[in-house]
Amino acid sequence: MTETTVSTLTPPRAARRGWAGQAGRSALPVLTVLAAIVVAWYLAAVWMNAPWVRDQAARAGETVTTGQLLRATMAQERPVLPAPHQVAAALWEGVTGQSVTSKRSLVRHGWITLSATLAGFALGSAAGILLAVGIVHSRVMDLSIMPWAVASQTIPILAIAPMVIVVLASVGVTGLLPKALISAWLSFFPVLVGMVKGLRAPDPMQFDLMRSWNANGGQVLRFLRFPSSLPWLFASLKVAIAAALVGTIVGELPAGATQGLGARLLSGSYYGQTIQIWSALFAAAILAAGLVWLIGAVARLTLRRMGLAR
Amino acid sequence: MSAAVAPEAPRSDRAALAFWAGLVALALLWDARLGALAALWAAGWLTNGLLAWWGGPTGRTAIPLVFGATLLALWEVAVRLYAVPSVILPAPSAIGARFAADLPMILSDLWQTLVKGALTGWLLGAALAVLTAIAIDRSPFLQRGLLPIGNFVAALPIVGIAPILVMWFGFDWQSKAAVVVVMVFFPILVNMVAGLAATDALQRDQVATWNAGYWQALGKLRLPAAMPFLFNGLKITTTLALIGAIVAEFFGSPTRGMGFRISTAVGQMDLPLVWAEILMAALAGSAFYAIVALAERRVTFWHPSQRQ
Amino acid sequence: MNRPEPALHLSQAPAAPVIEARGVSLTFPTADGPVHALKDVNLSIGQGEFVSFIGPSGCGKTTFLRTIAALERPTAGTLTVNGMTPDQARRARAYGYVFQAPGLYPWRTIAGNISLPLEIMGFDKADREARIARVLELVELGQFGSRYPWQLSGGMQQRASIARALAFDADILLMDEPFGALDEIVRDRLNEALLALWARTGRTIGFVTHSIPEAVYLSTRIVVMSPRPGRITDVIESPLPRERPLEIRDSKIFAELSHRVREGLRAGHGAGDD
Amino acid sequence: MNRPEPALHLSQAPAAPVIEARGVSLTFPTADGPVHALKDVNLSIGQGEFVSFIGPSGCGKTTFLRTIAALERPTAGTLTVNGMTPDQARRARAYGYVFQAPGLYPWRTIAGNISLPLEIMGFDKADREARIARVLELVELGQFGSRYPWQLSGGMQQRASIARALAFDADILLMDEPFGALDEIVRDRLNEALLALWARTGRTIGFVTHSIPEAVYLSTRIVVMSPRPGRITDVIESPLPRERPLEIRDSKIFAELSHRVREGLRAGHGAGDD
Amino acid sequence: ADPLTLQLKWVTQAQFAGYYVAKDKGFYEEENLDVTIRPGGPDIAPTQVLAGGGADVTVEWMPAALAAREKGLPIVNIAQPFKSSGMMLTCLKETGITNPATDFKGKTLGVWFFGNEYPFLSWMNTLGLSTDGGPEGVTVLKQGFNVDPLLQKQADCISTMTYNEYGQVLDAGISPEDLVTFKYEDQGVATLEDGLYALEETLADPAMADRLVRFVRASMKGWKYAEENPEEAAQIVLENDETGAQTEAHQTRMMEEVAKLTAGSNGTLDEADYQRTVDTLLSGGSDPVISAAPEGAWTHAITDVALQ
Ligand SMILES: Nc1ncnc2c1ncn2[C@@H]1O[C@H](COP(=O)(O)OP(=O)(O)OP(=O)(O)O)[C@@H](O)[C@H]1O
Ligand SMILES: Nc1ncnc2c1ncn2[C@@H]1O[C@H](COP(=O)(O)OP(=O)(O)OP(=O)(O)O)[C@@H](O)[C@H]1O
Ligand SMILES: Cc1ncc(C[n+]2csc(CCO)c2C)c(N)n1
Ligand SMILES: [Mg+2]
Ligand SMILES: [Mg+2]
Repeated sequence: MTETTVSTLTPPRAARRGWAGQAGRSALPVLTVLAAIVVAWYLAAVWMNAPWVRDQAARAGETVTTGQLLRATMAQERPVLPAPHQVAAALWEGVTGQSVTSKRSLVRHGWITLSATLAGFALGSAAGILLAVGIVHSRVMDLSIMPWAVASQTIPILAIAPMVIVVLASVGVTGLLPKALISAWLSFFPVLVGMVKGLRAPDPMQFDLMRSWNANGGQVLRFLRFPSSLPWLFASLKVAIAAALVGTIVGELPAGATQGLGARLLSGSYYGQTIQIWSALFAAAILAAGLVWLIGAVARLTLRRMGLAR
Repeated sequence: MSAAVAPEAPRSDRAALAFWAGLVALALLWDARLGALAALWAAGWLTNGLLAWWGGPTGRTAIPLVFGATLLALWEVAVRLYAVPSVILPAPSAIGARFAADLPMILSDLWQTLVKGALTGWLLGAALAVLTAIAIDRSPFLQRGLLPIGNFVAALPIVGIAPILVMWFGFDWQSKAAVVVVMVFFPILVNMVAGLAATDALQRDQVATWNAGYWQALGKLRLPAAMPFLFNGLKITTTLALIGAIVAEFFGSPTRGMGFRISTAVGQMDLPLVWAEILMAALAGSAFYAIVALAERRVTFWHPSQRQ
Repeated sequence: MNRPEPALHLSQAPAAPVIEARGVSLTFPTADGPVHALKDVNLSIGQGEFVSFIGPSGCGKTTFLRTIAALERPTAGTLTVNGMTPDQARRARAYGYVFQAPGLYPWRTIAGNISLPLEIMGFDKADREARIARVLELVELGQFGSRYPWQLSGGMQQRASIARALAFDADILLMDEPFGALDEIVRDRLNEALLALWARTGRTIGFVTHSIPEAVYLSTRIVVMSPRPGRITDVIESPLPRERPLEIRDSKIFAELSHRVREGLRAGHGAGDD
Repeated sequence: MNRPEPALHLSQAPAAPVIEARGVSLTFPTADGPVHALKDVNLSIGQGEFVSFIGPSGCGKTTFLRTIAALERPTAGTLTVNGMTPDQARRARAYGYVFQAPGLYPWRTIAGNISLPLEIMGFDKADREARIARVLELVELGQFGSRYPWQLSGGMQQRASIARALAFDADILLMDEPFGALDEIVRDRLNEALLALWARTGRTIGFVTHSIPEAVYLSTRIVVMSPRPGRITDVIESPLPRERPLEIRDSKIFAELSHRVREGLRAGHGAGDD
Repeated sequence: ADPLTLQLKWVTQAQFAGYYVAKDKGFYEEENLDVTIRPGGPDIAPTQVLAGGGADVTVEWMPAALAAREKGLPIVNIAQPFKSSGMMLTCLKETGITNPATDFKGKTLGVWFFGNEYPFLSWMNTLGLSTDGGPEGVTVLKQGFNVDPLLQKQADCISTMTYNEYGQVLDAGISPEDLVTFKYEDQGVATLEDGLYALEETLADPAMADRLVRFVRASMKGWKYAEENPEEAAQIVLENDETGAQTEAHQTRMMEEVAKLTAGSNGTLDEADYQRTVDTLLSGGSDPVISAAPEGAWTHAITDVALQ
């Protein structure tokens, strides 16, 4: 508890580095943590897959040596927990093993999911921002919308998604849009909550200044509320994009579960193909992490250009 | 805005009236049934406008109720006017009747899903996220190493992990809690990390001159300053936790719980029961959210957003 | 919306009342009982007057200025500004307000901060730039337009916030300890500049300061306040001419005025904590 | 961990150097070129000295204080505090720092704010309460302990922040314009209180002010600085005795000292913007 | 060509080979039909899709269809390509279960819900076992998508289809000798599976009825082709699988097993089978799946024309 603690001693200038520098500094820690996870994963894989190997051997009336056991747990066709290299191989195969237009290509499925995710995210965050703006400006909206927005999120989307899809299909809305709507449904809420908070976060004195200039609502929004809500907005957007992805995947199931990572996950589960589940899972998580990272990068860039990132 | 200055009277009253009247007229031209619905909506909205103007604590509580009543009336009337089959969308009256009739069962489902599954998972997930955020904050090494990977792991889609977690943790509420942990972890983590970074430079300089140890600076400065952000994450995840627990039951469960009941009832075309469960979920979820929001008011009373 | 320069009103004080407070009281409710920030304040300020407020810390100076600017509402009494309610006056953009703390927007440069009210009021770009350059020069921050607030020293931030309030031509200028964080020399220069501006444009100025010489040097009237409950204990008319060279501060009448203000202040300090 | 009262050092200035700056420079890189906030600053401050810093706005006074307190790191030169690096001294809890802005924590009451450093330093509850009561009395905020910062006027907030720095017994007290927002009367009282405290405890004090009389009244040495690049242009030793009644301000020697400081300040103002 | 939409009960697999073969081999085209096949999924209720107008005809199990009919959705069986039931309960031998009548007590059984639970519930009713847990009854788990509960020994028995899950259990390395299976067919509680259902209003429209006639004719041609050419049929299914997740070996085996179930049917609903199904569903003691024998739940009108 004696060493230096508070990071103020690193002056702002130290934080200002190029992207390359930042990536370089991140590589080692990321790799270290990654290595730790992979090791833990292998151990877990051995531990979780071993009973099956032992059972098999017992049924066949054989005994297995530790070496055999280890090897066997790493190479099952339907492991309880696939080993990292199995997932990596499946991912690699899914991405590069065939042309991107093939039904087996993870790139194709990923793209289908991604496009609906982005559409849903755009819809959802736009809706969230607009509603938040309305709520901070209108008491009627604040008092009437907010409780219902909360209630809307407690509706288990998976339960009504099929109905949504059915209803939309009956009015001729099919394809990407129904999925995007479900994903928007899940992603608007974090943005709404975060933005309501952010738009109300400026210091009272700053509002007083605006008042003394007789700025109208729109101006206060543009010049004060919006800029100072940005840290809130970006934190919310990160959550929202991950939620949008989940929404899309959820929406892909009742959409007939034909295409997209959600369908891959589902059919993988249905046929007990754990390796396929995990590779689809990782594809989705890589997508999500990439999207979150992208928003983080936009956030850093914006906040820095605004002189806020110090 | 200063607390002492009352909100401005709505200047746009007449404009709103004209707008809604126009909309109703337009809808009427299109289709009489649509016209009726539009009129209903306009009536509710304008009532709320008046209530908001008159203000007072009664108005405050009345507004969401009027809004909700408008929505429900709209729903009931629409279902009847357009003769929507009940296997597609039952009328609110049918849902209400079912809700009342099956309340004991619905409550036992609620206990299984919300209290055992969602609440446990939420508490665990929140604690885990806060601790991780602190670990990340504590160590620049972890910050660079763990955060990207944390993003990644925590962004695993629920539909993918739910079957796996059911396989690992069994069919009962434990696996639901595990799903909820994974679901709420990331939003809370993101907000908490942002919150821990949100102290202002002057305040950090002060604790530096007092040579506060890391944990002291954390406890006395950074955690309080992070509270508004933390609560942002907590609020968002109240509803996520409920969804997570319900959805996880789709992937394996004992024969009780809201998710179980909903999916079974959908399969049985028992849509009033589906919606009665959804109603319960909405009530419980809103109460959950309200409690967290209340705690937020208590804890972050000093924040500008709470003072206006 | 380019607003016309207000008409010049040279030395005709005290003219028609611009600000008129009658029995104004303001009470803040707090957890441990109400705080009487203002109690039965009566004051009438004429067009083109320069009124200073002086008084112990916490006596309600800021609160009174805020009330004039429609940032607080009196709990009793009436307050009119140009015959309107303060809020109407605010809507007519009657006020330029320099707050006690700089309150600069951290995401805007200094020039951007000064530009903000101008943008809000609809000045066109060329006009904005000319005004920004002029006021930055005035507060001696010419080369700092492109810096961010946190790159400036405390005094520089304060000057930037003064520049911001001077950039547009509000009829009523309310300044809450604007020169508190400045050294004597800059302060003198800015005092002179402010007097020149006042003489040129005939604006009405409400000015909070803790410096007795500053109050005497600048004002046509000095209002002395005392705390808990915040009220006016003395109003001192200054017989000094409108044209005031710095040397006037060595005059006998200046010393006398200063003495009277100091006495008032001292009395206020003695006054009872309710 | 209850820290012992530091030993009393009565009137033995200038003693062993507590703060020693040799060739200290500090440059801030900004988008439009580096800012030389400090350039080649040499200064040695002895145990128990009261050193005031005075200079135009933006000349580097705050920066220098921050550098002493290890909140900035010099880009050139060396700075030692009690023979240690500033950072080591900081860890030894050598500093009490009153910042230029109050910087109170909004989630704590005034008493809670004062209590904060005491909690961090491990004072026990009874001791904390006694100290809080004492310093609140000292800054005349006795009845405001239970208020929140936003319920206080500007000057009251500043006093609360002074109280916070005085509540524990740091060997080195760094004060950045602590009395800027206070009226003359309170200021005089606090000046006296500060002198009494200094005499009683023999602390070393670094004090930034814009008031020439205040600097002269309080200090054993006055450091005059000039801006861009920020550097020391004059160091004035005060021949005034350590015991200083308020009347000393009417003495001739006081006037002479003031004059010299004013000249230095004026010269600094003329000094070239690099 | 006349458009027609078919909603499947589950994802694309050899269970529905007949329809895919008919489409792929141009049998629908020959009948001047343009058939769209919509795969189902874990939370698609085919009857609901039918009600919502999302499809003209659907593949559904008779218990679910009759239950929906009792809920007021007027759906009618128009053809029955599956003669026998493929459902069974698969138990690990080590659990010691040999006789359902005596050995299920106190055991944990995995069951599919979502409208697929009716045959199981009826069976337990005839055995007189309560499904609420406890030593005298059985503990029911809502089984997810896969056979994990058996492999993980979370359940003593799980539901399997002869053509699908049973194979997966074998694939997982458990040999048939280690398993005990109870076919519903053998237990006398078999209910009709994959039939074709349409709404009464569709049947009332002569043009639509005509399309259905042509559809059933082509579909049955597809089924018979698939029975004779299981490998080719499996291949066709694979080509139609958009997820790209199915494997050839699995689908070929499924096709072979499915062929055994469709073997006895030319598409016409056998009244005796229907009656047995209704009896089974009605037999359920206190809580029967349907409360009264349905009227007009099936018609030969389509098959009579189609298959003459
Ligand atoms: N929002 C508030 N809630 C409660 N009390 C308040 C609030 N604002 C101000 N006060 C109280 O009102 C009184 C007057 O405050 P005000 O800010 O007007 O003082 P002031 O004369 O400007 O003092 P200073 O010279 O220190 O700035 C003070 O006692 C203060 O504590
Ligand atoms: N973080 C920073 N980045 C860039 N420039 C800075 C920064 N902090 C201070 N400066 C610059 O350094 C110079 C000295 O600032 P400092 O705050 O030390 O002045 P000061 O003497 O305390 O002035 P004042 O009396 O106005 O408080 C100023 O020109 C200021 O603009
Ligand atoms: C939620 C859920 N419901 C049913 C099945 C089982 N299932 C798969 S195919 C089929 C027959 C109809 O195609 C059945 C009953 C499951 N695995 N998951
Ligand atoms: Mg004030
Ligand atoms: Mg400074």
